[in-house]
Amino acid sequence: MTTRIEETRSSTGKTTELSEDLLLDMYKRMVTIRKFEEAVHDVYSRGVMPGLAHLYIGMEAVAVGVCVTLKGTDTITSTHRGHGHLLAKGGDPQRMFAELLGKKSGYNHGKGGSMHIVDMSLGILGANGVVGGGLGIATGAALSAKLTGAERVSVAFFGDGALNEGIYYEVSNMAALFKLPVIYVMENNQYGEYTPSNKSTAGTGPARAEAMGIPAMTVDGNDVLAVYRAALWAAERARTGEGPSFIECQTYRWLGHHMGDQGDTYGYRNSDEIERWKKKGPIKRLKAYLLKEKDIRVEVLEEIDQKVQMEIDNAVEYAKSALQADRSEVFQDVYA
Amino acid sequence: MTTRIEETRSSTGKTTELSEDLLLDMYKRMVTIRKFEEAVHDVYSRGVMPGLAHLYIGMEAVAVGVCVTLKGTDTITSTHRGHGHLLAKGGDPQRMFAELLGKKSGYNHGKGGSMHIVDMSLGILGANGVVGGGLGIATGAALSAKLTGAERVSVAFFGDGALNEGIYYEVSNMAALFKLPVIYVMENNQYGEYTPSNKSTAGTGPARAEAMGIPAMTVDGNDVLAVYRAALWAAERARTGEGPSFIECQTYRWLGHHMGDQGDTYGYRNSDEIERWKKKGPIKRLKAYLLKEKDIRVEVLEEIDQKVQMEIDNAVEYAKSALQADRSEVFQDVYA
Amino acid sequence: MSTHERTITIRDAINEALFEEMERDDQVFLMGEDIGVAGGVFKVTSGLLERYGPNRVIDTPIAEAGIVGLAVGAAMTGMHPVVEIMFCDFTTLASDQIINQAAKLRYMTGGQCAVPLVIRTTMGAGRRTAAQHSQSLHAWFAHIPGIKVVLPSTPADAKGLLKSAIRDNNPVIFFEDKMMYNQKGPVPKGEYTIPIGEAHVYRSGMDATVICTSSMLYPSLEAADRLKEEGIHIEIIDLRTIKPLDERTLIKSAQKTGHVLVVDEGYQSFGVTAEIAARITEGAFDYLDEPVRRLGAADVPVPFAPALEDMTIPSADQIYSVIKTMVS
Amino acid sequence: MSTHERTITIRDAINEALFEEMERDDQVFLMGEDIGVAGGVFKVTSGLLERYGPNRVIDTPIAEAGIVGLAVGAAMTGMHPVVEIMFCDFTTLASDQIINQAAKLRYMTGGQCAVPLVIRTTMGAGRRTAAQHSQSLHAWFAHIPGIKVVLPSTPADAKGLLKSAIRDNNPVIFFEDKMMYNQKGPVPKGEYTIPIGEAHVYRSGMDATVICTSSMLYPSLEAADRLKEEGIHIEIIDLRTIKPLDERTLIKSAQKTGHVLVVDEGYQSFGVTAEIAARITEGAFDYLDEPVRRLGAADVPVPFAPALEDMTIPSADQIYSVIKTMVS
Ligand SMILES: Cc1ncc(C[n+]2csc(CCOP(=O)(O)OP(=O)(O)O)c2C)c(N)n1
Ligand SMILES: Cc1ncc(C[n+]2csc(CCOP(=O)(O)OP(=O)(O)O)c2C)c(N)n1
Ligand SMILES: [Mg+2]
Ligand SMILES: [Mg+2]
Repeated sequence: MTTRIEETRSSTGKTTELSEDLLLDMYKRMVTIRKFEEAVHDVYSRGVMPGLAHLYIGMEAVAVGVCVTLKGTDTITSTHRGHGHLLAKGGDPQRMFAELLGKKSGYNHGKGGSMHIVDMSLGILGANGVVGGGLGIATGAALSAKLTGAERVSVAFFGDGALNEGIYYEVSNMAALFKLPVIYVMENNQYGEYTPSNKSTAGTGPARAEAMGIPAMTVDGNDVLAVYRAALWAAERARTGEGPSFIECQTYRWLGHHMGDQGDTYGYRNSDEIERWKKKGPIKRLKAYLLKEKDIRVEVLEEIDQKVQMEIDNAVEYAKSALQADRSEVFQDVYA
Repeated sequence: MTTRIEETRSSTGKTTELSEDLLLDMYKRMVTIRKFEEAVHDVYSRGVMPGLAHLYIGMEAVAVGVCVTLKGTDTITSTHRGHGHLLAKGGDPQRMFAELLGKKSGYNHGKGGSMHIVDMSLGILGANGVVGGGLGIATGAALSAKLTGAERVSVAFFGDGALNEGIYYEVSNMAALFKLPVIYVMENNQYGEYTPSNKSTAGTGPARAEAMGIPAMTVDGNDVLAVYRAALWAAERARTGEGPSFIECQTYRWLGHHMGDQGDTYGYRNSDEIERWKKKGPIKRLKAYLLKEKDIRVEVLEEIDQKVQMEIDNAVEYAKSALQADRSEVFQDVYA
Repeated sequence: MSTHERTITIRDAINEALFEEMERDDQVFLMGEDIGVAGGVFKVTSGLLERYGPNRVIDTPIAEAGIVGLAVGAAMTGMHPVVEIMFCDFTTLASDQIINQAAKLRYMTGGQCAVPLVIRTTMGAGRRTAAQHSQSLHAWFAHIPGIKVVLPSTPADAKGLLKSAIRDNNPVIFFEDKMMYNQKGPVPKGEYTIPIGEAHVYRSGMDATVICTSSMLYPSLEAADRLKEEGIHIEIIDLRTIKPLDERTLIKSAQKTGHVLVVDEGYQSFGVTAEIAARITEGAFDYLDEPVRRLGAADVPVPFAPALEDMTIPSADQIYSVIKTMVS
Repeated sequence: MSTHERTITIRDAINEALFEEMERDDQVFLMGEDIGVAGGVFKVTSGLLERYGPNRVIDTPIAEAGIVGLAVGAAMTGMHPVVEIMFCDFTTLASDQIINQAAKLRYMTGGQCAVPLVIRTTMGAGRRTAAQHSQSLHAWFAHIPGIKVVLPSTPADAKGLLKSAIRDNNPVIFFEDKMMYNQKGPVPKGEYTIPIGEAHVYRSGMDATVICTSSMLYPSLEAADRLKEEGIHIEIIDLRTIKPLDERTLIKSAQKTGHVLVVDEGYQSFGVTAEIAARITEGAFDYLDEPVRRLGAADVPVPFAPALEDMTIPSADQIYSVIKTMVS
């Protein structure tokens, strides 16, 4: 069942069925993530943003390829590297940025920050600071969909590092046993922090999933259309009661593990490797496809770029000038 | 790599290479376990034994088939259903039984009871009350063998139920990555407590192991020679630096999950099934083989039976008349 | 309380609460190891699978973190899971899920979600099952903001508190003493709940206060009976809930009697008795004739041998003697 | 202490201790996430992989339970593992291994084995990393018999205590405050250790006692400095170890000053401050002019926004004000 990466890598050529609207929507979401993260980079570098920030740059195709297949009622769980998933699922850049700056009008009233943003109304069950922390929640959301008969799909995004936490195994076993409508999307960006995936993982994610009877696929995670098709396949399985699926997306993070280690003094990868992956960048790739294969005019894309840039600039401005988190709320919402 | 159970089931026919001594040793160890457990059953039923007792009757071939391949310095970790493993590795029935009765001369001075017996001098790193609790310890013992260059094999016995605890996955991944000399022996006795293995496990143990690059095998766990050969293969791999192996042994527990539920009021299995498995009992089977294929006289076996019975009777007597755990020790050995 | 009472066991009282709450609310479902077909290893969940089917009474693999993980996700998305973790010793396998996810999600998200989840688990020694099956780890969870900790001692309280826990919109961990399942007591017939967070003045007295949790009520009563014969009248307060803690009731009693003993079956050091002693001391310092005394389990892993195990659990004898030295 | 002292950071002091102990004893090895090639996310283990190679400085997968599990097995069979769990929030993933295996094995087996294992982990808020990366869960482990709990506050103590921990034959959990790694202080040049279980009277005074743990030493000192200017002399005791607890030193000081404040960064309720208050009250009741006061972290998940987070951690201001109300 595992599709080797080679097979899907060239798949962009065969996707005549996708509407221009959808393709442009994907493009826009990817650019939104990119520009949001660039803004985070900028603001963080000026020392204005507290805490940690793990950027998603280079991995945009994964979140977008998956989320465009989802409905508003479908749910996702994200990771410490969550901005991309949240934006792809429709998260509001203003409220997100406000949260990153610890503001009262942030999604979480400033109590969560980058690693904990939630938007229940959009089915965003949260970024998570615990590696693997979203896996239980996503599988549980799938359980509740099954129990209530809701035709809802639940997606768990998680990293190649998270694959080695026991929780994945415990919950995916139950997902398989109970045929839960969940999609495990493994973002293999080649490293968990500073450790290469092949030093932390014996075997592969897809093989592990298949060993539990969960159909699995590896796709080129920088090819948004390949991700999209895999997600469609998995979502269809989920919606028709066939149970969980597993998608490994091969991708790469361009920047450091988090904003605090941009210099890459950790000696775990070299600039050649980074450059090679940048050449295969997901946005560049979709853009080329749209221009060459779909005959979309470059102005259309530029207009999107500009609109998105404005939206993000506004979000940053909004966030910067928003009120600080409200001290009177500090003891609120510990209990419901 | 997975050997289907059918292939190994008839394997007893081909084992002309085993010495009579070894075969009789296996027989004796299996009978020792059987009679020990019968004694536990008896004593427990009279209300003399405190706490829980999980009996190994019906599964003797697993512990013995594996342990006869091990040296004194090799280590094992056991489970809540540990008496069989301990005896197979050379545990002293007297000190074991004394421990079961909470006596001062018990292995653990009465502080551990059935689920915690240890004999460090025999490489018995302990029964364990936590399902899956021995997996980390066994893998860690293998790590220390590797780090010190000791040519030591570490065996983890665990149940089909334990397979679903995340810890198995975490430690076996490391065993595969670090090529540790550990053997995972999964005792598939068809149930974890009252839940059939196929209701708790998606896929199979061997498939899960292989997904991590750990060679795996399923054998008829009631055929001590099949278990023995599998263990030899795995121990050889361990000793030559090839890393971990996985052996699933298909077997059955004849009695209740523990002594407290002998009536089987839990409605999870029927007496037909139990009878079918009893017919395939491991001791009966080895005995038939020894008599028919190896031309061993029945008197030889009967003599073993009697000797063992005496030894166990002595152990029970010894334990019964031994001094109670010493109250003055209650606060000792919390810290070294 | 209703005037119609029956005498039933704690096991049955909990079972009734589960039946009633599952009947009342479709969102309530059960998950755990062997709770369905087998009816639970302590037989607390019997009959529920037959009545509500396998979608609402879910037998799971042995995977404590996974079980609680699924329950958190289900709770966030509208369900009300009631999970059983067979022994509280094994909540340690799920403690990340309990304290980093369930307890914190509401706060971390600025109140955007709730995690209405009940974890039923067992506590207590005395079963001769040694160190890994005999702990009382309620102090751990009481330390964590965002979770409520309930530990009833009577059938009536067990039923009423469990019903409240299931209706609560927060994660609640509900400790059942494994030696108490056969404990009988009067239970009202009709529908009733008992609010979480109210201690129960089980018996009033002027000479000293004994504050106890869970099964420690029974040795406390025994000691009190003996003391009564000697003319010493003990006030007994059964905490029932340790988070939130009904500080007011405790302080009031301490102010009245001036002598307080706290009895709990968790390890004494850094356990529940310390917090209670500290709160009472803070609230009633000038009324206390002596420091608040504490009796927890001995600071040793619970030993197997009966004679040893009994030495580690607070007993009626010990309670009796401590009170004697206090009031004399 | 040696007369030859240098001024180095806590980070470097710990790094030195690791170097020296690995040099001294072949059985000592390190395991953890990104401790090798990367030198640790807090850069505490830098240089060790280069020096001792990948067999003794082991980069592991992200699998906290597995890491500690392997360490327990290695410790039982003759090695002395020093494990790093990046944030103590994630010790919850390994807590079964820590408390049900490591802490209990010696006792359960009647003394047949030892588990000489050190778990280094980080505690403390202030880094603006919100509720799942900012906890101080030392109270959990202090509650469990069979494990020792160490939490140094100065470079010299960090080095000397870590060396002792590595030489100890028991499981020791060693908490490093993540905001303190750059804290500098004098450290003796030669070989030395500091015994586990001895509190340190950091500064003596007659008017009141402040008992603090880990980084809480620094706001305590700051408050004491301000109070000194007003003629109020505070005794400051840095616990350094909470299990075993150096009760005698605490009680002695309480008897002397009659006013005690305990400051700790764990959640206040059911935390470390309660046990210390209870022990002191038990040991010095008649000398106390008022109840032992406590300042722990607020009973809320640690919030992200700096202004909010700062409200939840005990501060020099708070310490100052509490002492003022106490001594006036
Ligand atoms: C349980 C747990 N252990 C360790 C960490 C520290 N940590 C944060 S991110 C990370 C690496 C995660 O790697 P991966 O899953 O591949 O995600 P990526 O960062 O590559 O997106 C680690 C170890 C954590 N947050 N949670
Ligand atoms: C972590 C944990 N969860 C639950 C239990 C309760 N329990 C004891 S034995 C058992 C079943 C184990 O099944 P399996 O691993 O198949 O071993 P078997 O009893 O069949 O030999 C369970 C659930 C436990 N001891 N530890
Ligand atoms: Mg990664
Ligand atoms: Mg089994």
